[in-house]
Amino acid sequence: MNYYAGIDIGSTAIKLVVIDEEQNLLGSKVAATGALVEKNSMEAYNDLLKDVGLKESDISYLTTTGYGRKLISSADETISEITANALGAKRMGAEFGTVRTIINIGGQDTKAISLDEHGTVVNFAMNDRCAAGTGRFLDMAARNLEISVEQLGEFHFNAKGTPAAVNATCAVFAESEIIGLLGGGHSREEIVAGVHFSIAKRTIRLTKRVGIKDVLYFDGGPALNKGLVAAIEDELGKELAIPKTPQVTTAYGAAIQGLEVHTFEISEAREQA
Amino acid sequence: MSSTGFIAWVGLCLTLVSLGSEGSVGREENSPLWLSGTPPNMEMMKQFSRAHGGMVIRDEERNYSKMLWLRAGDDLKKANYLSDKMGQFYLLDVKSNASQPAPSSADSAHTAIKFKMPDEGYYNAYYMEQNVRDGVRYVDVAKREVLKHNCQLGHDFDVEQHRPQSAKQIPLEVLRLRFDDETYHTRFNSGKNVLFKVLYKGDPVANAAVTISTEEGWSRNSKTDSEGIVSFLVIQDRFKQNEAQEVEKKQYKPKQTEGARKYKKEGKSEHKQAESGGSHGRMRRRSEEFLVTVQYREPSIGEIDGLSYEQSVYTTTFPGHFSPSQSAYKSYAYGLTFGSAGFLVLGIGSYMYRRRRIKPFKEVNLDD
Amino acid sequence: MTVEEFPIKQDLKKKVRKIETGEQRHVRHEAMEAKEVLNEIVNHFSGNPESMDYFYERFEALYCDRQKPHDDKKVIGTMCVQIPDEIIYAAGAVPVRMCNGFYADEQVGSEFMPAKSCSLVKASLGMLKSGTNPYCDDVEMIVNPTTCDQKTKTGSVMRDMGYDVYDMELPPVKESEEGREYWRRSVRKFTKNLKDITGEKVTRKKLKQTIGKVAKAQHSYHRIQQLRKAVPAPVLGKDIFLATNAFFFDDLERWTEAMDRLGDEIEQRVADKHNAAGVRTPRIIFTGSPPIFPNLKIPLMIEQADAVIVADETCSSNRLLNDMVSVDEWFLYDMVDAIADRYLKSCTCPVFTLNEDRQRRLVELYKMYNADGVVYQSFAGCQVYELEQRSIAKILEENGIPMLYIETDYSPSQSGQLSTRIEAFVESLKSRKRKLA
Amino acid sequence: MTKIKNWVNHVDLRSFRFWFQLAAFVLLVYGGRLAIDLGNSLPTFSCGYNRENGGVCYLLPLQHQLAQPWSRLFSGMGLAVLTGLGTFVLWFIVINKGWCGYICPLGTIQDWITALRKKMGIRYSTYSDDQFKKLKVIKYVLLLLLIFIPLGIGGQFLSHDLGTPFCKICPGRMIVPMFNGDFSQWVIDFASTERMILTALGMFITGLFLVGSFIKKRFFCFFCPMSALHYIFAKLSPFKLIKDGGKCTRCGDCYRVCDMEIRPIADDVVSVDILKDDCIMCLKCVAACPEEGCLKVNVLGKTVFEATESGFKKRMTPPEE
Repeated sequence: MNYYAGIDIGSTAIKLVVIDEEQNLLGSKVAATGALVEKNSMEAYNDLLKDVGLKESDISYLTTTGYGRKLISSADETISEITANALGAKRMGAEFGTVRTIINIGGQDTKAISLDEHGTVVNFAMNDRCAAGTGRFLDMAARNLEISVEQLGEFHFNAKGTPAAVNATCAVFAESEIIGLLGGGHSREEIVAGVHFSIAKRTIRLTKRVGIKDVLYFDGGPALNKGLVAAIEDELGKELAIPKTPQVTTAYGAAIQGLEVHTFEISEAREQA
Repeated sequence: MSSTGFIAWVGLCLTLVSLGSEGSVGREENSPLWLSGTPPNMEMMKQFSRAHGGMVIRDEERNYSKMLWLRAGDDLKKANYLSDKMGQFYLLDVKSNASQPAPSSADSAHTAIKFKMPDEGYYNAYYMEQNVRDGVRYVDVAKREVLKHNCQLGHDFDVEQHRPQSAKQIPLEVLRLRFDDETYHTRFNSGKNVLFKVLYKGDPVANAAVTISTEEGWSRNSKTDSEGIVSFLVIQDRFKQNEAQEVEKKQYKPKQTEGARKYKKEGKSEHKQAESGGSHGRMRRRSEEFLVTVQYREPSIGEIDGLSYEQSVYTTTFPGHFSPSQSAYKSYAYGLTFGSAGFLVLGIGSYMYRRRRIKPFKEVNLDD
Repeated sequence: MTVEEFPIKQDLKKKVRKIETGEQRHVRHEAMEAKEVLNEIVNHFSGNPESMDYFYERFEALYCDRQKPHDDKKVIGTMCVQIPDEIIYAAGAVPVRMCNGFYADEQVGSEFMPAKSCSLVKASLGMLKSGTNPYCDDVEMIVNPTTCDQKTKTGSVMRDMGYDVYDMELPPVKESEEGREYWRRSVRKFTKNLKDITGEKVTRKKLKQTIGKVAKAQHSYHRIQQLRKAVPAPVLGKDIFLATNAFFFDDLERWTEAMDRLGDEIEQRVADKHNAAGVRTPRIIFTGSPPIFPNLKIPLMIEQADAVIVADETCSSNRLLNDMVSVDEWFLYDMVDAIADRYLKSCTCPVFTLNEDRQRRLVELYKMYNADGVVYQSFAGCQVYELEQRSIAKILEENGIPMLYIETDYSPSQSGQLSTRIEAFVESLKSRKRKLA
Repeated sequence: MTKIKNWVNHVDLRSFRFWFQLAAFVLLVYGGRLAIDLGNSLPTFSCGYNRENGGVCYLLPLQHQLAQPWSRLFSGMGLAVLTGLGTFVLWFIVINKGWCGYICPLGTIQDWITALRKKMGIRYSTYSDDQFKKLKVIKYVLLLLLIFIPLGIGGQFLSHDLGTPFCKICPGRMIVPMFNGDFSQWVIDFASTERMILTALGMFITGLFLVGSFIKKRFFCFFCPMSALHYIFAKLSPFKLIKDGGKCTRCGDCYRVCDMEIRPIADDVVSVDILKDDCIMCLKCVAACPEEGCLKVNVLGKTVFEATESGFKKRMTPPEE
């Protein structure tokens, strides 16, 4: 039995996945990125291997993705997170139907990817330089409102009045704007809902650039935020497909890529032999 | 004057006019006498058939006879047919044998001459009469050249053999000089220069007044040069439109049945005819009569029939046909004028346009 | 000034250090930038064509060693691709394209332009302001066509800097007869007015000669273009970008010779079935805002991400050299009009109202060069390219051609995100290719 | 095969055309002397007034035939008209409008006048777009007139003196026979008002023709009713001028060399069959097109001559002095 590992090194978190050759998810892990990317990654990698009971030598192919993909010297292969995300979503989203569109909100970027019926990337869009509407923005908002990120969903559904209009979607300016809104008599719930809706609008605008078709798959850390999911669904008028472990889709895709490349190499070697 | 008398008078006038228009009787004073080949009425016309040189009478043996009528008047269409016989007919046949035929009895109402034309070539018919009025002797000569030609006998036209002839009896004679390239089929097309020579008693006359006039009333005066020669450019009086069309409609007989292929040959031969003046045209050509009149005065003293005179005035006429063909009257000069006009118009136009274009910018004009 | 003169080399014995002047600092910045990009072009790729050395050296000489490209001739600066080189050559001067790609210059230029304006315009202005570019001193006149708003307006800024600026009027509509006539007048006027600057009249004979010379240069470029159609790709796009960039300032005949040598080498490579990239490397058509040395960021990223640029549709390369003048009768009028037509009618610059030509051109390039995708670069603030992006994307999509739209500027940052996009695009092209195979 | 193709695509069209035109000129203008007769349905201005021609321009017999009395025209003669037209079409489709660019004696003469102007260093004139659009209608008007005037004559509405009206005003009648030393057409015919006007107009137009073709390339072809007649049948010809709009960069090189100033050749990127009514199919555009395979000549769907980059290079690079 061959095993494959995928590491997705994002700006905020490192996500790791181990799969077998049937693409079954054996285990996954999320760790903070930090500054010593390679060290942190390898520690988390070893932890995960221990959890699933494998040795490093059992892994046939280690594939890395994400911004830090080139920082891991022991990686067999690197792929971009968009391709990885698509591969992962195709597999993980299979239970919802054929995934044709992916929304991925990460720590510092938002991506929209459209796939064809075979799961190949047809088009994608990313937010431009600023971190507006990304996970980082949610972090900032939660911190300013003195709640935890996990509580955001709860606050969203508890909002009684109209959601506050949050205009500046810039992560840097969020602080001052939220203070302004609090001063204007808005409750925290309203502000949270407002933040969610503003991110939702922004995300949908981005997604429309690649086109919205069939199953709309939503992953990345913020997909765990039920409030945000609800906001996007309300804005879009369409249900989203959320995987059980939305954070690790990309790492999962990276592992699948490793599996495919490895299989291809084996068959090629066989042909040559 | 009573009204009955007036009506009678008008009636008389009308009768006279109608008689005149039928063409018979008298001759106005000083109107030229000339010999015409056109029968005076349609009844007569039926006896004639077409041949080279005009209408002829053809008998059973295919012998040609020609008949000429004596007419008087400048207007060649309406000139009166004369019926009095004051003068004498003369005839010169092809071989210059002279005779003095009597007036023909074929048309008793008019003065006419009829003669047989056995040989190929030019016959010259003359009529001459003289009278004295107010001490002046008037000698009037009418001459006509008649060509006999039968295409079946060949086309060898010898200019020498057919050179113009003159009769000894005729004091003032007009000769039409032959063209260098003359054939039996040569026509006097408009645009050609026709030369006439005037002889008085066999010698060329310088400075004789010669007039040419045509059916349509065009005329031109000229004087002979030192050799007695005068030249006229045969001009085409403009046809009356209807008449031209009548001719076309009546006589236009297209022969093409083989379709397009034939057209080309037609086009070409037509062109060649225009060049050579041949008569094998697809259409019969229109022809018009012209009349050359020469006058010559000479002081001479004598007496005729008891009337004495101190001066003689000789008048000789020479009629003929000329052909306004398709290429009836073409002018190179005008052609070149129009051509150069086009040349200049566009040349100057484009020069001006180009000059104007050198100027930087021309505003767009709006029509208001 | 050469690198040796930089005060950075301290005289250790005397233990004194002169502080750089602004100009020296700017020169150093430019040299650093140029050196870095040249390094990347030369050293990060293996198997560079040998005849590219000429071009590498040309750039190094110009930006690091500050050698003037033209000593003896008058230099006429041009701001856009629409200024006819032939006429300037015929007037006895040398055209030098003032479009610039230095980040250091862009920083200087930001002073004169709004924050959200195009990097290229800012950098060009910055170059003129700092005046450190080796050919800036000699520029007799800058010909500034009225292309996009930003370029049009920079005319006055350049005038304020003390340059002699000639505004050449370009119509915004190129399809109409009025537009054609308008531009012809502009070109005719320019031909006439050039004499005042250069002192040499454009004559029939001279213009004919220079048309021939420029045509020769174009032919050698075209030859390489034809060779680039070969599969596998015999040469990388970054090299061609660099070579065509040298056309901006290099001596025409020397450049042509160098291109001929490069052509010979590429021809040999095609015969040898040499592969400049990988076996499954996607072939890319590059379009949009022009990559101008040293801002070859995006082309380099593309080729580092294992794709190869086989053709481009930019005014620094293909649009600059593609269309040639044909003349029926070698008279001044005919030649000038022919030149005017060539620079207007075939121009696919997005400033014109319609961009149908550019759409067709891209589709055709895609087919002709057996490409797999299109990368569309737009400088942030370049409204016309940003605007056209949609219509181009639509046409390409209709034709089933994948396109990556990248908004970028001259800043060296943001490369992390850019490379992710480019790599993802290249990967998607690869998987598409695999599937098609 | 590739070699031949290559050779064709690199041909020096200018001199090829010159010699071809010269040969065609001799054949048609002096052919009669050599006992050559190609009939009288030729789709080119081989003037019937030229006595030595090697074949006759179709317009002359056409006008003749149509002037038949109607009773004749609409019975047996009609068949002859159709036969003539059929022959004309058969001749025409062989090389399509190439008749104008390569064979027409009047066209060749214009090219020679152009060459003379070139020698003298005088530039040519052009029409503006506006003028072009207005003027191009003239040839259709002439075509209609040359059909309806003879019909009017046949129906006895018009005078016979208006027969072959176009030939009367066609400068070919004056100019082509001239090459056989025949100047007999350089006249005004005073036989009737109609003739006088037509022949005067003809001479005037001859004057225009001579100046016009001196300053404007192929001046007369623009007004040529034969060209209009050609265009009616152009689609039937297997000889086609094809444009691949996708490859076109609209650089206008083809328009620049076009003697007929046909703008769509450069601007139209939609039409495949790019032959326009004014085209004389001289193929200069194909020779001047720098885009590989953008313009080409197809015969029965097979490309015989096409634009190539190397061909352009060979033909269009100015000779170094």
